[in-house]
Amino acid sequence: MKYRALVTLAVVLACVLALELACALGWVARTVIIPPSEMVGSLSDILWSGEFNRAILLTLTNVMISVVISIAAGFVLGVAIHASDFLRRAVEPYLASYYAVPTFIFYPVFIVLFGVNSAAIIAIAVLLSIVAMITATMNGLDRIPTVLLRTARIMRLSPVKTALMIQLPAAAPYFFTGARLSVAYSFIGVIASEFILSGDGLGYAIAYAYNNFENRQMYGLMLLIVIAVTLVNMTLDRLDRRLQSRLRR
Amino acid sequence: MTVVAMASRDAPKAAAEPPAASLKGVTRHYRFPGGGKTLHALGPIDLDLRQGEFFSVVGPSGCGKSTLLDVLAGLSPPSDGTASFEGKPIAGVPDGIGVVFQEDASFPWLTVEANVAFGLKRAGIGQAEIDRRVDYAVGFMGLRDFRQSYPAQLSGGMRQRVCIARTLVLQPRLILLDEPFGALDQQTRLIMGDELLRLWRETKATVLLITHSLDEAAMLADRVGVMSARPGLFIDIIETGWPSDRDSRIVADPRFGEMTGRIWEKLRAETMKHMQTQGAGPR
Amino acid sequence: MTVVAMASRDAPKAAAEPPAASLKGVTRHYRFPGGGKTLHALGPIDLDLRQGEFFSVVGPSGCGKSTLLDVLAGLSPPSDGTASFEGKPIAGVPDGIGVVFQEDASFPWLTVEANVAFGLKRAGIGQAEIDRRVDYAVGFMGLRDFRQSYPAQLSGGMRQRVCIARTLVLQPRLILLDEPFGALDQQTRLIMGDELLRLWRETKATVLLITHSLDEAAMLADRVGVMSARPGLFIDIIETGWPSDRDSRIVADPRFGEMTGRIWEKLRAETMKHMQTQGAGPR
Amino acid sequence: MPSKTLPGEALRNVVPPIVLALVLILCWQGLHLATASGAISSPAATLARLVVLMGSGRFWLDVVETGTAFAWALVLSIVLGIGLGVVLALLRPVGEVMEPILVTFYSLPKVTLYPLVLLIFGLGMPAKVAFGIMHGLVPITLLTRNAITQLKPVYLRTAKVMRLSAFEVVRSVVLPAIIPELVAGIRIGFSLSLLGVLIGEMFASKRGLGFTAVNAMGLGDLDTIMAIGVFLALFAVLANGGLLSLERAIRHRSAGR
Amino acid sequence: VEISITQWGASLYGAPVAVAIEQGDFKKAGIDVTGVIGSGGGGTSVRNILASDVPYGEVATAAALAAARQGLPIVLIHSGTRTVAEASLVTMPNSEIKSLEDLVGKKVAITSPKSTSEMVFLMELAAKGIDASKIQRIASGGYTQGLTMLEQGAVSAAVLIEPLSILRKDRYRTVIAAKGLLPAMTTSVGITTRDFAKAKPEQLKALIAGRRMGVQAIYRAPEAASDMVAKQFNMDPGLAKVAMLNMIEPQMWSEGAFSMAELNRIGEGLKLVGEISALPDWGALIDRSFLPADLKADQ
Ligand SMILES: Nc1ncnc2c1ncn2[C@@H]1O[C@H](COP(=O)(O)OP(=O)(O)OP(=O)(O)O)[C@@H](O)[C@H]1O
Ligand SMILES: Nc1ncnc2c1ncn2[C@@H]1O[C@H](COP(=O)(O)OP(=O)(O)OP(=O)(O)O)[C@@H](O)[C@H]1O
Ligand SMILES: [Mg+2]
Ligand SMILES: [Mg+2]
Repeated sequence: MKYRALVTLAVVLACVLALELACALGWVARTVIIPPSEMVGSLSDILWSGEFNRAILLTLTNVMISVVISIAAGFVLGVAIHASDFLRRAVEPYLASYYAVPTFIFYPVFIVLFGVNSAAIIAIAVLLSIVAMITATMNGLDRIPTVLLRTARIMRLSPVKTALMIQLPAAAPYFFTGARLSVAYSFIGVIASEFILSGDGLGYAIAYAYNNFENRQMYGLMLLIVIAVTLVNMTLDRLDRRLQSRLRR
Repeated sequence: MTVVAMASRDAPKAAAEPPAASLKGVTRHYRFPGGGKTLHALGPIDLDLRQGEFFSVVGPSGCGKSTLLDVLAGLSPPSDGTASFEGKPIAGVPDGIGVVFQEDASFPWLTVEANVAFGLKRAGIGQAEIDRRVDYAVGFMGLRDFRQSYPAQLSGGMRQRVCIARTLVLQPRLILLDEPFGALDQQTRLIMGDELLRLWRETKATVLLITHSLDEAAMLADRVGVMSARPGLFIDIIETGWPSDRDSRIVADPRFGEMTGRIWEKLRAETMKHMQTQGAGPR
Repeated sequence: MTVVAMASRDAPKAAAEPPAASLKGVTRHYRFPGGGKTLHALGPIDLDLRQGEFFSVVGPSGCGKSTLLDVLAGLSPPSDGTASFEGKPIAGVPDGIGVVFQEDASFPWLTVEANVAFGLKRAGIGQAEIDRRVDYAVGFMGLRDFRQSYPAQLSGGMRQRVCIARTLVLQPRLILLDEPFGALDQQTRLIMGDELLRLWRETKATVLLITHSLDEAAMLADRVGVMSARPGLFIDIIETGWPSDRDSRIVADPRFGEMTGRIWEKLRAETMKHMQTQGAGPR
Repeated sequence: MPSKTLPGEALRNVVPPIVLALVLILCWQGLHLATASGAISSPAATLARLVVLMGSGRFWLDVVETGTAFAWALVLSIVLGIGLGVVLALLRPVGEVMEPILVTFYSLPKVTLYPLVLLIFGLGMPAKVAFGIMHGLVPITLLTRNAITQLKPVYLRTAKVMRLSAFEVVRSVVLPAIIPELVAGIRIGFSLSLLGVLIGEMFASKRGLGFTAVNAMGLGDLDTIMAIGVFLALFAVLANGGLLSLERAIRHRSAGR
Repeated sequence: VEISITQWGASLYGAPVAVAIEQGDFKKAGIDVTGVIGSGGGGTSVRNILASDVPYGEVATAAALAAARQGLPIVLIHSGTRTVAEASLVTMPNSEIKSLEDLVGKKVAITSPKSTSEMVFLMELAAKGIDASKIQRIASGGYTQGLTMLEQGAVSAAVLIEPLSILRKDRYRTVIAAKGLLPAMTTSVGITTRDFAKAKPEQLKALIAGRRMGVQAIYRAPEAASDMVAKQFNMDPGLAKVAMLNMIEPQMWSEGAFSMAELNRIGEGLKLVGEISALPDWGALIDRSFLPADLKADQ
């Protein structure tokens, strides 16, 4: 387990080194990609100067709000859809094809609804991430072994107690998987919207740097996002695995 | 005071005494979703479970054994006829009944200890009493070293013992077991059977055991009910006449072979009949 | 010409004849990934399988029965000692060996017919010959009405019969069966046992059957090998002395009870020993 | 074996989604009425716009442009994804090392990498296809690998006992065994590579639905935006519905217990 | 060949090219322009050009300067458009804002920081002598987003640009238009790479000549030209006509000759938004060798 993680790390490092070398030898043009060492330098400049602190904070806040909304609403919707056979049959065909439609193009609609501020961005991110939570919630509830519900009946638990003491913990690992995906999609939603649509946040900062040929800054910011997402993802992944292993029978 | 002492009531009664549970003309039909067709799964069944007896049920797969257990546990109402427990008609799950299901029903998010204590906590019993009962049951089921383990860390047989312990601590007066050792190999089953007998002797509860294993049925029970293929009916109910301090060593007894032979004779025709129709099974 | 006729060779031989397969001082260690520790799973085993005999193996769970089968099938090499089949050392899977595994190995994406024909197609046998052999095997296994069905539409027992048929059509001279009826209830197992006996009598192949069921071992085999807890060793090999035209009715024979009693006696201590260590099992 | 679907059963599957669609359209109309000066186009106006669009040759040029990029992206995602998935599954250690990298890549906001893609591939079709593949390839690879690693070992042991060659094992056991998972993977890859292509078009392109949508956004032309949205949604739902029922049919047939 | 024009189809920068394609002027000049790649503008256009087989295109001057500053190997080979007349500032019809002065202490929506919209707004303020620090500029992300903010009352006025402002002219009232207020300045330029300039001077000359014919055709027959633009841009003909006619008077399209005065004006504007700190060294950036002889001189 540990060993494998080390090998993975080594592979990543080897790729980075190869890129560094390719840049140093001039195999790739500096206008295309800058050496990783410079990306790191740029990143540390960005962090030290505090120039982007506001953008970073804004983006993180938006991601967090989106995560909270999509997890909470996704859970409630998932439970509701699970409870009704009709709703379920109604929703399933759409869930399957949901991601094919680029939510971004409805941005003008959202700014009409929510105004030109973070709310519209958050709405897009929520739209993107809530589906993962709904699906995971339904999946989790589906997979509660019926024998556990029968056991609850034998113990004469009330429906509320059954929900809290049996259904919730039994499906919790699946809920967590959904929550984890929601976090990933919230990141994607917020940063992509900023990149494409807004005049603010980290996504915009990258787009701006790109437009103004500030490759150094652009790659510094990209590195920041890659590192942040990787860290968050790895942490949640580890928790996720731990939870899932409990279910393994 | 131990669980045993608390649970113990009078010794097994003669047939004249009121039965622990009783089924009269019970049938069960399943309705298929959509179509109006129904499946006649069980009955009509007439059966009295005597106070404190060990009754086992064998029958071909799909003959309605689990359905019978559902009716007794109050999990599903009979389509026809009446079911009663301790003289009162069964509507909903009655108090005093414990069930161990065929599938592993241990809660994977709780430790062994917490699993066993789960029902007691719900019943609002004091902590000291809970501790005592859990302690006893965990020890009795040979799980003492695994109190803090989670089910995922146990073998299938140990998880099934957790479920038995969880049922046991509630001191049910009627214990229903649906093929509880299905996941185990035969040798381990026989040993678990010994533990079950010991348990039964100590608690004096009435036990109904559903099993696929003829040895198990013949070795453990006071009476063995042999069911026909679906719709399940009792085609024979055999009194074993074993002493109550029996254990798995009686498999070596020649009378034991005779007994299984007799049950097998009854079942053979039924199973053959059943196998010809089992192609496109319901699951 | 039927499968039977093609597969039939001379009648079972005396022990003096060269053995069908033979193990000499075979052991098997598993290496844990990462650490340098190894697990001694099996042996040392010395065993000669006589030409045409029906040999069954019982032993506590995890004692190395499947490991033994793997060595015989050439799926994994012994750590020590030598294994040979028909006089030649086993390296890789030898020709002429058929295996039926414990788990359901029918291919769910193929019909019954296509499943049975699978191995034949790969072996490059002509279509007419394939049709004939499949036809025979499907009929023999009682699957004629389900030729076009997919495994999902069959019961567990029927799927296992598909696997047996798929092995059978390749006309192996040594058939290895690893708990082939594990998924079935005991009644169905006994009936499947009858079919297995019929098959063995007709093909005259050498059969090694691993089973958890003492009845099955005692009823089917010419010799029963009883294994110890891990590392598995043969603690006893019992000659049953049954006639070759036996069937499941011998379970009613008093000598049968005696036989199972004797095996059970041997196994009881082993199983008890094993249960104490089975907590955090490898799977 | 496709089970005979009773008319009642078919209705039960078709009616609810349609009812939901109608409810959504009603909500949409409600929003239209509620927002000042109809800032959100009404369903009727959107439909009218869609009809006009579909009557214009230009629109179909866009569709063909997007469709071509999408087809390339999808085919390459599927072929490369399955190939890579098989390799990563069969070379177990390599797969285990690569998996976390792929998972992380999957959860990256890939638009941030768009500048890099443009810088490498230049503009137009190759960049769009590359962007589609960046979205679609990884899920297919991961699902394929997962399906193979979770394949029951007994299938491979059976193949071994029958003395099949490695190629034969992949061809006649591994691939048929994972077909249901493959279809599921393709379904997700389908959605994501379409998304990738459209996002790609939104940046730099002269044609394509993504470009037209972004153009309409610049002009604040909500009718067109909604019309394109509806068109894409219809396409996605229908195509996915087809794949979904294919997947169900396969799973139904081969649901190994 | 394919060339790149910033804001193709969305704004009139590309009108000469559209007309030239329609009339076959490029073929006459000896080059076959088969397609035009549009883009959102700014750096994307420059990158698009760098990534093309025929690296030629017309981009915003600011983008060209930014690219050159970052060391990208580009040269300016002709001037493109020379006005910001299409820009305006609008408010709601019932608003109290009547002039730029009324905006002091209020909020105004621009598209994004350092954008052309901000530059034009600041230049307008400078022309009127208003202290820019007294008006809060809000980045909305785009023109339509700005309008939405305006309608929702989040800002008191919003920048706008043609043809959008023509489409929406009934819904908003113009506070001030750049047309007539701000002088001519070089807003877009034709660029290529230094390598291509060495390798294929003939193609560049042909491109410039073709485009010049398009410009001349526009001024000769504006209405006919607008129909051609509408066709190429996939734009409503009526809208194209109004937009094109609006730009005849400020002489939006240059035939290609550079004007130091107009270049320096845009330089000052960029200084105003903080995009650059000193006027660029135009001499090092411009290569006049592809211009026809009569346009080589500074105008
Ligand atoms: N909920 C249900 N709806 C429809 N049919 C059912 C349902 N539950 C069980 N059946 C059918 O009723 C019959 C009896 O089922 P039951 O589970 O009681 O059999 P069983 O004897 O317990 O079988 P096994 O030995 O395999 O556990 C079977 O044919 C089964 O298919
Ligand atoms: N690939 C392996 N790596 C490590 N240990 C293994 C492996 N396969 C089996 N073992 C271990 O070797 C021992 C013998 O395993 P084997 O499967 O042969 O037992 P068995 O007698 O067939 O058990 P069962 O009756 O449960 O099928 C077990 O303790 C098992 O955990
Ligand atoms: Mg049952
Ligand atoms: Mg085994």
